[in-house]
Amino acid sequence: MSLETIIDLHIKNGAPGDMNYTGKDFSSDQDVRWCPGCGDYTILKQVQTAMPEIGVKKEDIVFISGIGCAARFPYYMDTFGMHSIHGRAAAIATGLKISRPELSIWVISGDGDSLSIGGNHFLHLLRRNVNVNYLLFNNQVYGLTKGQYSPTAPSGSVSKSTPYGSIDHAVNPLSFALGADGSFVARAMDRDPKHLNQMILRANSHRGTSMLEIYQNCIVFNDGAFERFTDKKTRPVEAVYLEQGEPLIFGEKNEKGIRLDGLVPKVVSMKNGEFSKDDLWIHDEKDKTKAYMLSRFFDQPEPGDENRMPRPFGVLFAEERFCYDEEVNRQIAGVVERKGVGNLDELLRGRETWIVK
Amino acid sequence: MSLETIIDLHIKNGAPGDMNYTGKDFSSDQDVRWCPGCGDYTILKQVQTAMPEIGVKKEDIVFISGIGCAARFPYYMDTFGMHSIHGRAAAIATGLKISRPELSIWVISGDGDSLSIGGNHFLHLLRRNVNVNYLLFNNQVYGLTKGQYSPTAPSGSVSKSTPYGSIDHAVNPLSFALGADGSFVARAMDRDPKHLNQMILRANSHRGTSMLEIYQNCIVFNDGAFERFTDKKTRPVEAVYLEQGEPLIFGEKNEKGIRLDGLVPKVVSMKNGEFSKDDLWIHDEKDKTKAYMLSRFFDQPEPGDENRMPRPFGVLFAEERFCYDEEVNRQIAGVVERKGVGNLDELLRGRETWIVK
Amino acid sequence: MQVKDQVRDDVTIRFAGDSGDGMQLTGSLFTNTTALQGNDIRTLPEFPAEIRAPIGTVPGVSSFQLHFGSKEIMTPGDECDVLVVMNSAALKANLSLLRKGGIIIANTSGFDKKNLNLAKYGEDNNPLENGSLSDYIVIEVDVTRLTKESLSDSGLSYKDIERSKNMFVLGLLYWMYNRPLDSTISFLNQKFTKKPEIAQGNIKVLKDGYHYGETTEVFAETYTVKKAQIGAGEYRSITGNEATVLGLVAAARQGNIPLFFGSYPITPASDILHELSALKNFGVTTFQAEDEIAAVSSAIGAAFGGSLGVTSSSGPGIALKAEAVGLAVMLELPLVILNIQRAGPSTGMPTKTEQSDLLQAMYGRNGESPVVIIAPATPGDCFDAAFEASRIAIEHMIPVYFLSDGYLANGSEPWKFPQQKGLKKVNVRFEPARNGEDNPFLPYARDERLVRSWAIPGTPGIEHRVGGLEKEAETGNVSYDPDNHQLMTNLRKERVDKIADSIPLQQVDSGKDHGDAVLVGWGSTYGSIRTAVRELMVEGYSVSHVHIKYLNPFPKNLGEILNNFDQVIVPEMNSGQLVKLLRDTFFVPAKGINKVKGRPFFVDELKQEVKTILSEKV
Amino acid sequence: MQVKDQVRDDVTIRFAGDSGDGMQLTGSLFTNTTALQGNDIRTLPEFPAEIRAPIGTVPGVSSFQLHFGSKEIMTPGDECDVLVVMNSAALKANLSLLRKGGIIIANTSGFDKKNLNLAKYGEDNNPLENGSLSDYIVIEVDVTRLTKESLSDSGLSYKDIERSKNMFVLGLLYWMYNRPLDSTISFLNQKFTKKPEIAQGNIKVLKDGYHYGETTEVFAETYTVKKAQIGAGEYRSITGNEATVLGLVAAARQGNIPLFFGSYPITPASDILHELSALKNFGVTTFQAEDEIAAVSSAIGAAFGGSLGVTSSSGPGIALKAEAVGLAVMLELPLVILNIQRAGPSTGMPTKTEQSDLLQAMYGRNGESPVVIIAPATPGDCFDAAFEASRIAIEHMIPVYFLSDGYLANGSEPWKFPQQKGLKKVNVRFEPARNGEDNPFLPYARDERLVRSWAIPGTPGIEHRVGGLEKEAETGNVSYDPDNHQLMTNLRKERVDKIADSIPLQQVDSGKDHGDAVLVGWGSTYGSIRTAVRELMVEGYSVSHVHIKYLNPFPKNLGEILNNFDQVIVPEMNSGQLVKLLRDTFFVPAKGINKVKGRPFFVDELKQEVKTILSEKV
Ligand SMILES: Cc1ncc(C[n+]2csc(CCOP(=O)(O)OP(=O)(O)O)c2C)c(N)n1
Ligand SMILES: Cc1ncc(C[n+]2csc(CCOP(=O)(O)OP(=O)(O)O)c2C)c(N)n1
Ligand code: SF4
Ligand code: SF4
Ligand SMILES: [Mg+2]
Ligand SMILES: [Mg+2]
Repeated sequence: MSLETIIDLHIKNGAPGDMNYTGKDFSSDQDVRWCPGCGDYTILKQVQTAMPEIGVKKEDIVFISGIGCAARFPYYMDTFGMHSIHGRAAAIATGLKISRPELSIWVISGDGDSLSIGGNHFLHLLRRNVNVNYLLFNNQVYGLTKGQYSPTAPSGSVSKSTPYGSIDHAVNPLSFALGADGSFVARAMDRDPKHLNQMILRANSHRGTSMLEIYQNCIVFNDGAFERFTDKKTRPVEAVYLEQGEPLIFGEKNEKGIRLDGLVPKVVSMKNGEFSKDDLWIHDEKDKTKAYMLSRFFDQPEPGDENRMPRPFGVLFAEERFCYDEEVNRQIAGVVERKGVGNLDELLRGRETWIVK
Repeated sequence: MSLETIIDLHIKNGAPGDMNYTGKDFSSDQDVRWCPGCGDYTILKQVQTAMPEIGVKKEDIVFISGIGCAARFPYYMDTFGMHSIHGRAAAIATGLKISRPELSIWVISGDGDSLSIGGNHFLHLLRRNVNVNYLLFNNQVYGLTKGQYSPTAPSGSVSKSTPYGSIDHAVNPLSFALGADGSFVARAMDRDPKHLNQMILRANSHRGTSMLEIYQNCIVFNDGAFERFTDKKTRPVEAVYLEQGEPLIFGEKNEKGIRLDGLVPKVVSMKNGEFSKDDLWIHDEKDKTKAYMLSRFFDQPEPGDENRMPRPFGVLFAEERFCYDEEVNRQIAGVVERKGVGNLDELLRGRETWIVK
Repeated sequence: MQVKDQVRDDVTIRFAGDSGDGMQLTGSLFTNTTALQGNDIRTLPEFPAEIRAPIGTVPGVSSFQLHFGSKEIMTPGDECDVLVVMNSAALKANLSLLRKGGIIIANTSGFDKKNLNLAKYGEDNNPLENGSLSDYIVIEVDVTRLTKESLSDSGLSYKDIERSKNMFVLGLLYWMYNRPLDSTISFLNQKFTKKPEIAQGNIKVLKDGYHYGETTEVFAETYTVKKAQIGAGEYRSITGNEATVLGLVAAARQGNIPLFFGSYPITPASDILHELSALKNFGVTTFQAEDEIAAVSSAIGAAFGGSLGVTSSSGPGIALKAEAVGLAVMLELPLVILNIQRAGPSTGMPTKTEQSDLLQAMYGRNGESPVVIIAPATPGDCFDAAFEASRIAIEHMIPVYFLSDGYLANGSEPWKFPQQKGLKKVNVRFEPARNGEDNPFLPYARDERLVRSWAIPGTPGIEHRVGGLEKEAETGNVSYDPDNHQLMTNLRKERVDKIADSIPLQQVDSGKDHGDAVLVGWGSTYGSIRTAVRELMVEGYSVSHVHIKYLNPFPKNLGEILNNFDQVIVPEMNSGQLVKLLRDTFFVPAKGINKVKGRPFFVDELKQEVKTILSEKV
Repeated sequence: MQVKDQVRDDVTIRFAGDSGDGMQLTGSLFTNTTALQGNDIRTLPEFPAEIRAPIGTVPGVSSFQLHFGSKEIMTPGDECDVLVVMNSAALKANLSLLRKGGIIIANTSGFDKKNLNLAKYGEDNNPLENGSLSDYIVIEVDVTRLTKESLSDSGLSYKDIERSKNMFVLGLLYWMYNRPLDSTISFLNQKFTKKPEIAQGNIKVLKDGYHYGETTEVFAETYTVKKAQIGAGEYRSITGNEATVLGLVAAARQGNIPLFFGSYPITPASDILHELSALKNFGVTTFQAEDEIAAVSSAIGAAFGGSLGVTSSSGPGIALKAEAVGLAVMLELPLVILNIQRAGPSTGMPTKTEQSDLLQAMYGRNGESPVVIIAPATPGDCFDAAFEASRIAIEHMIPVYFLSDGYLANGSEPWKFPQQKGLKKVNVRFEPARNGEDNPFLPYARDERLVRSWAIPGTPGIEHRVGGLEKEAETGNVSYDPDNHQLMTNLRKERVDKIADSIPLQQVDSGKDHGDAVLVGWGSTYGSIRTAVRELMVEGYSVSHVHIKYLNPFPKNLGEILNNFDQVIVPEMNSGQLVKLLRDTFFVPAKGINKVKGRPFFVDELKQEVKTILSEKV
């Protein structure tokens, strides 16, 4: 008793693709058309590099994007792809994933696409926990439309549409994702390709919506927005890498740490022997309260101040939870199990009929 | 040097309204058409009761709603009002507030209106901190369309559109609001009118977006959804009222409290003398981490279990922060100050001209 | 007194009462019994806009009209012959719909002071007493009291007793129209299997209502409506929304593909979501999305994956889908957009009917983005139209608008349901896998019908990318080439036009294929126009009726047909939309008859308007 | 060699190079100098779709075409006379736009192996060498090397030197066309006040380019284009988007109300947001919303509060606003929707032009929801059209669509700018405060133009509620009454129609008021149609040109005018939209000439098509 359709038959009939992929196998025949030097290139590279490792056949992978510079991504992947409309990739991916749960689906979206026009679908994707990977290319600007400030741009941003500086309070994408009950919330950056690669693989292996924010430099309209994290000189004091079960350590010589004083995170120094590793905040990606606190490590106080909080990179939060797509299909299977595959003629007859002679 | 328009002149010319209002003055001539017994009635009553206390002239008050049962609210208020379209009240209110910052604006919205179709505007209203009061009538169902489950409905909800039970993971409105950087996040219920009234007044006095979730009983399609909080018998164990600077105490005889064990909130009893008030979590509405933890006090463990977390009512979070509408107008005033009121003829001429004879 | 039995060709009854009075159920039960008796029948439920307006008020009135007969019945009737009113508000709201000389059956307890006040008659102004109803036959029955008496020994609660008073009315009407009680009795037994005492109570009241007619002397006449001459076969009763659901499910089945339904609730489309959500064992997945944009987008996503993507809405919700439908036009994927039209603009009058979204379906997107448009004519025809919409969407890889409306959605008719074996096959042609073929896969290569292939993820060797940017012919790559854009624009139009090759030619529904005037309709006006035309023909007018189901593309012979008439008259429940398309396409000086009142045409008003137009001409 | 100077009536030059080559600036500077010389001029910039496609590739080519003359110039020219190409990709992308016999000025360093490969010519296939350009006059100049030499002693960085090579070309062209350098020099000095060494470098290169022309022998001719006969007065150069901004600001000023602009960026509309955001001291508030729905909604909110609400977008963004525009129709508030059309459907070709959203503006909402539609004809006319759109929105309390397009938006023309004192007043009539008057305030009471009053919050005694549900006439209360719905539907239509009383009558733009054929256009096709018609008239054809600015309602006399011609021909950059409205409204068998290539009509192709139609007739 099943509901086998010609999709199933069709798919089964295809000879399976060769699985000895290299990154190059995922590069399509289309010329890549981002601005030279754009951070999108490294991200593309890392995604292509990660693909052979996820163990999925090429034909079972789909990249879906909205509109924006980032959203051109699918064209460059030699997989199935859809470059859809602005802000709606999450909704399209939801429909595809529910109806084809076996596919590996990757949503590619910019900060405007995800958090401006697409905020609603993004919220609902996250809370439903549809099992897709969501890569949010955050460059704090609208690239494709040539440089207006975006919802993640810090207030005061001078842009084409804010000649006197923006007065919007920026969206914090990770706080938002946690508030929306996202089950996997992580951050990476274009300029640390190794870490980015790890994060892509972690996102892939997480069951549920894996939301990975990637700081991406827009060299043309917002160059240097993340320089303090990507520049090897400032990175040690400005960034902290999260490792499950490990203390929060950073600094040029790993001499700094973060400690919880009650509910207040504080930067401490391990130089003068007052504090050691054992006193520090141990990262626990299952702790939602901690994750929420981490998501708010944002540019305070000013650079240079020794209490300045570093920006966390890595997996802030990960929890196992039902996935919407799995549950939908489980529910359907359950009904089929109980009631059998529906009989169309019975359905057409309905409950009550009469005969006219 | 100013930009006085005929709006200013027009408004100044009007004789000010009489300010000795009673609640009745806010009742319009329209018949109230909710189902008999609907929780919306009490909320209407409390809003009307609160109005005379806010010290604003009737003609300066505007109620804006989307679509839904709740959204009929403006018709019943003898103020200015707009019953707009589904999910867009926040955006409409933003436009009105920016352009008329002196008005007292109230957005009335249902759980579907706010968190389903309207999620994006709600997010952006909250993060921009537009100075409006947002009353979210949460009945965990789509009332007006006759009983489909809503995004706040607990999973498993059997409704017209989910005959086999819903499988959506519910949106947590207050976590969402905090994730969206809302500056005022509070909860009340229809069946505790006194507290509701206080909350309405608190919301009004907060500068910025005041988001007040109100549990509202839909007697027809979701009767009893909040009964454990509203029923005088179960309320003492199921609800905890938050008071700034006060410990989190609840229970039939106020014998229970909540204590922070590291980052983990625990229910403790003060009966056997092990814990006293001094050991408890002291409510601090300025602490965002605590607020976030409070927002997640949700039905765990099962009722009856003595560690069951009560649902918090009151102001979970309140912070002072720039309001978008004020800043917009401050920025405009600044430019006018610096540049003077623009000269249209100069603007029309532009920078470079030539004369043809 | 001897009760006379009269034979009637057709009768229209309207049940009206408070929302809580069970008028919809009463109407449905009468409908079922009547259909089982072999009459032809059409119904029109009317709901209040409020969920439950305060009891006893005019806004809270709910009503159900049914029209049955021994002749062909195509409308729920213009004015009614019998008006049942459970309270004074019901009378106030509905009196204008009763013909002069008609019968009012009034529940007198609904005319007490309280009710009179609530209905805004005023407590001293009882219409049953003040002589204002002298044009009608008024039959007063104290239904409330009689029901209570009937159940005084039953042990049922006050509430349960109150709730069964509609059964008294139903029994009474059954007696009046010589209907048997058995089907209603078995319905009640089934509905209340778990509460047999309630079943028994209801049945008792039903019978007492029947006997009340028999024994009291308030009625002078009973009526017999003989069996109608309807085609032999097995029938069921069906509403438009139900039939729509069946049409979709059947088409997906006939193509052996899954049906993915993404929707967001809205009146009067929600029932489609409700019904489909119960059909999980029919290859149906329903997704209640966060809004209409997500609803249509999810359907597009599913269509990309090989499902029939369907979305439904009404009014403002349809407007919101426009952008995504444009994407589907570019992607060339099977998508059905069900628009259960309601009265507009904006929020309009959600519970009322209208057919004012035709031009929106045709033109309501940015750029040149042609789609297919199909409209059902009757509740049962929703099955065929939904089936056809799905078939065309799948076989032609194209978005199809299905334009039903509130009147069809909730109205019902006897339906000679089809059997699966009689249904068309729906041909799905998935692009096959490739194993290292040399020639590259061309996602936008087309067959002779200009249809591209359905190349779904999971198929090795045909990985490709689609999107909303203009695509290069054949390769589907992004292209800004001017000539390519012209070519693709033309192709998108031509592939719609080509569908005309495979749809049925237009038939003349009633009347000759030439004459003084043809009434051209579409959608739910079918019954009214058909009846009007047939009556006009009997009166000697040279008129015909053409009803268009395929609105884009039009059937190939439509222009030819129209040219055979001196006048083209287009009745529509809008301010003139099809009429514009006809004028533009066929250069005919078509004239509109337009009604925008949230209500279907009355046959009489239609006939009057046609006569006026015909006389103007002379 | 003696250089001859030739007099030319008009010349079309196209500058093309990599996005980084500064072609837009070069074009603009040439334009300014030329305008200052008294020529009539039109320009057409073309941007690559990518922000910065890889250097040297065809997708990365940016170009700027300008057409100037001593006669009336109404288009940027069909084919160009001179094509400047900074690299081989620029040649590849633009060669088809050069007339046979035209001049190619090629920067030879852009034709090295690397560039030839990038342009996909292949490194051994240099078009400058392989004889493929034998139909043209090719002038090779090693601009890159010459610039470097020119600045070898300047101390400027490599990058700065590279960046000034466009000045060499500009200088060369100035010499060719006998233009003075002074305005460009003063521009450079101003632009680089803070970096005088760069200003000096650029000026040197400019002059060296000029002298290169003078001293080398590569050029056989120079050209003189005399002053044009354009109306006396003071002019500035203006693009369509700039003029739109000015029109809005001026209208709000003339009404003395604030302008609230809610928008979400999209090509090619974004510049309007950019420009307006800098005008904070003109009573302008700009709000970059989270999406198009919020953008239009915020504008509606502001309009409720007494501001002129304006929103702008293009393509898919306009589709998204449909639902909210329907609300504004119901609310009867002043709202202007700027649609800077681009090539569709869906995302389409965002950087290309089209006029395919007319029917969407007319019909793209649920229900019967008529709006006003106005379209500018030229960049400068965007001022008048935006002013009129705003004036009508305010004075008639109604949403108005303003349909510009990418071609108008970015194209420029000399504009005889108006003075404030010559502008119309815009009459704002706010409902006055009430002090306990007996008669209740009726928010939907109307004046003789069927306009309701603007009743803004803050006004004592007129508190009231509005909304998207059908409203009762006068009171504005929610109403489901059938007759009221008909009445309101009619009123909403009539109040649009009544606007025809106050707009100018339609003029015949060129030609007689009767004849064989009239070309009826709207929007940005103005220049091409006007030029074509004038040329056809000279050739002896009996044709005229009518250009419609007010598309809904049409001017009252339009039908009359059309009836005076045997043929009505409607050229449009779409598949036929205005033509449908004309056929439907006036029953004329209008014919379309349609081009959907993302590019304006060429005068010659238009003339050809008209001739074909006229000959068919005979
Ligand atoms: C409905 C719609 N609105 C607006 C646009 C214009 N638009 C395209 S991309 C974009 C924003 C891009 O920003 P982001 O998502 O951050 O991507 P980025 O270009 O920075 O990678 C906008 C506003 C559009 N294509 N469609
Ligand atoms: C664009 C649009 N989509 C859908 C609807 C139908 N609709 C009206 S109200 C509503 C949901 C109401 O739920 P909620 O906001 O929770 O309000 P409640 O009725 O429960 O107070 C829906 C789906 C609509 N009017 N407009
Ligand atoms: S504009 Fe910015 S984000 Fe877009 S491609 Fe260029 S550098 Fe990258
Ligand atoms: S349906 Fe529910 S929410 Fe709506 S009015 Fe009735 S009780 Fe209230
Ligand atoms: Mg971005
Ligand atoms: Mg609700």
